[in-house]
This record gives sequence, C-alpha cells and structure tokens, in this order.
Amino acid sequence: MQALYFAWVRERIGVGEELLSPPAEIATVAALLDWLAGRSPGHAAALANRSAIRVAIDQDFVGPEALVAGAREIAIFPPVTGG
Amino acid sequence: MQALYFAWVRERIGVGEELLSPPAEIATVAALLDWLAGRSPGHAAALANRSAIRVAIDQDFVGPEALVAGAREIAIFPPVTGG
Amino acid sequence: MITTRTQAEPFDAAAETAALTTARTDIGAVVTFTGHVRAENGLEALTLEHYPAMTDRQLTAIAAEAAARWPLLGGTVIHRHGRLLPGEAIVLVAIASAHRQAAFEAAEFLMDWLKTRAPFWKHDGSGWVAAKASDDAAAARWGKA
Amino acid sequence: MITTRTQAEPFDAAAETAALTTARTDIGAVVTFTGHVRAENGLEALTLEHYPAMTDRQLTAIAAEAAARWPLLGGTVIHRHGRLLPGEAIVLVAIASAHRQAAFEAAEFLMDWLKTRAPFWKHDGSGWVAAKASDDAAAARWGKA
Repeated sequence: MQALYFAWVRERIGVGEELLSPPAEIATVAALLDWLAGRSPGHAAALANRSAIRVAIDQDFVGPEALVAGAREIAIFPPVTGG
Repeated sequence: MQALYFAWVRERIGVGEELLSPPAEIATVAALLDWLAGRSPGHAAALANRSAIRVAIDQDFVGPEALVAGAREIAIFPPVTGG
Repeated sequence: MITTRTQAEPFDAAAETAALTTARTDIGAVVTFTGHVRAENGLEALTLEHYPAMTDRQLTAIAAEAAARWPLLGGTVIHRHGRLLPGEAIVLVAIASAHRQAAFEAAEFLMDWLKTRAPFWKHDGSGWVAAKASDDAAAARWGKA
Repeated sequence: MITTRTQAEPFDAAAETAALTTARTDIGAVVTFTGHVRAENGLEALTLEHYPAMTDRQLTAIAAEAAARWPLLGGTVIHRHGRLLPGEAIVLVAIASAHRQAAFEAAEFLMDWLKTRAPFWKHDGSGWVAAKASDDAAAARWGKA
C-alpha cells in the first residue's frame, strides 16, 4: 500500500510517501502504526505520541481499530489545522 | 405630545402624525390607547386589536403600563417586519 | 466600532465588507449577511416604511450592545427603505473579529434584532407583511438586549 | 449545489458571493465567512500543506451533507494552500438560502468541519500550528457528519 505523510509526521519520517508491504498478520491501523514505528528512528519519533496521530485510509478518516486489508492509500498526519 | 403612526395603523387613522393633548388623568400607555380609540372610527379600527399594537415613547419600545408623563413623542405601529 | 445607517439607495456589500479588513492584520474572521427581496407569490416590489429617528437611535444602541457582548474588530449595518425589487439586497450586516465564533454570533444577534426590534414595515403591494413568530423566538435566545 | 475547490491563488470573495445571487429572485439570505491570516506573534507568513485527494473527496462529501441538512439554494467553499501573508484571505464559505437561519447554520457547520476535518496543516515559519480543542468542541455540536 502507498503511505502518505504530512506536516511534522512527514518531517520526522523524512519522506512524504513510501510504499509499504506490511506482513500479513498486521490487521488493524493500530498494528500497522506499531510495525511502522520500528522501521527507523524517524518513524519511531513521528509515531511516538499516538494521541497526536490521525489516519485516513483511501481518503477517509479511520480509527485505530480499522482494518487495513484492501487499503490502497494510507495517510498518517497530525490533527488538522485548516480553515 | 406628538403622535406618530406607521404602516396600517397610519392607514386606518388616516394621518401619519398628529398633536395629542390627553387629559391629565391619562397616566399609562394602555389608558392613552383607550382614550385615543375614542377619537374617531379610524382610531378605533387601528387600535381594535391591542395585541397587534406596539408603542415607542421617545424612540424606545415601551409596554402598556409605561407612564406617558413627560413623553415628547409617542409612536404607535404594528409589529415590525424589517430585516 | 460598528457603523450603522439607513438609506434608500442600494449598497455595495463587497466594498463595505472589504473596507472592514483593509490594511488590517488583526482580523481573522469576517461574517457578512445580506438579505434579499424574494419574488414570492408574484411579488412585484416591496416598499419599506420606517421610523427614522427611532431606527437611528436603536441601531446605535444595539451596535454598542453587540460590541460589548463580543470582542469585535469592526462592523457595518445598513438597512434600506423605500421601494425594492425582487433580488435586490435590503439589509447588510458585516462583522469582523479575531475569531469566527464571535463574528458569527454577533451577526446573528444583529439580524435577529433587526427582524424584531428595528422599526421597519414591509408592504408587498397588496398588503402589509405580517410579523413572524419565528423571528421573535430567534431574538429571544439572546436574552434581554 | 455547493461548489468546492482548493487553490493556491487568492480568491475574489465579492465575485464568488455575487455569483450566487445573480439573476435569482428566490434567495432571501446570503451568509459569507472569510477567514484571514492574522499577524500574531510576529508572524511573517503562513504556509499551508494539504492532502489534495482527501480534501477534494471530503469537501464534496461535506457539501452534500450540508445540502441534505438545510434547504440551501447555492454555496461556494474555497480553501487556499501554499504561502499566505498576514491579512490575506485563506478560506471562503458563502451560502445562499431562502431564509437566514439555514444560511447561518450551514455556513457555521462548514467552517466547523473545515477546522476539524479538512486535511490542511499550517506552518507559521517557526513550527507547525497546534490544533485547538475549541474547534473540536464546535464541530461536535453538529453530531456525526
């Protein structure tokens, strides 16, 4: 699946997007974030405070228990500050 | 005191303004309206439905129990429909 | 703070609104309301009668009340009188503040007040327009003004 | 019904608003909100990052939601991204309806949604702007959107 990062999540991870191939046992968004945090110190720093992380799958907001199976695009970012 | 009439109150009374000299025993707005209704059939028609009458003394809304002593200008009109 | 006026002529809502923010960098939110004449029931024109001395006095008072209730950074209220055709703008309330909640609330407060307390009366060509209970209910939510 | 778009260029709030009412005689109320960049704490510029595909998808959905909740007669939502200077307009919500309550409520609903659900992130030159709990509280009053 394609991962997209925005704002300080992007800055800490160091890239705006990357292709992810999580192992088959990663079922939920929460599990995906745990797995992702182990990829690099930057990933770990970006995802350290999970309460400040928001996730969208295929451009819709999802919670930590959402399933990642079938997701084409997963976006990870801080709380939004538009308007 | 100067009386001003607006909208259908004006139309029924037949004039937009007139000078009033109510007797000294007329103390309140309610009493003034009763006295005014006796001046002509037009006044009576204009003031027949007292719940549809609004009154301002010297450009401030007042209720039926307000005192008329000292009033320079009394305006009598239907509920407003601006905006 | 909030300027108010009544006039027979059309107003330029865009220019009035732009004037509030020109050369300002402290304003974060501008809410404008314009009321238009609707062509209901074959209406050809609305004619607004008003009580000028009371309108001026009450508009000034209610503008001060709004400025006391909310942290505003400017505002303009214009109400037209005379004859207006369908589609024409009849009233403008434009409010500037640092944040949106104050701007929205003050604009709604002023509109609710104009609907229920400003001495204007609409004639639709066949008769006088009746006041709406829903306007009284809307105004009541702000408490005594 | 409600058109939505994001763009880096400035928008003309007056022209967008006027376009809603041109040649219409069924519209009685137009509410517009414009959000402006404030020069707080010595701010030189705001830079807005966004997630275009999600913004488009979510804006379209929320505009449909507003049109389903209120009897609207038109609307325009524009959100800018990129670099903006103090005083510049960042967001426009313009809503037309027959009556004022629907127009006010729909405009506030859309602004509350933009503040809490539209994927934009502001950077003030020294760091990323933090989200406000008051915006979440404002959005919560509309129930699930």
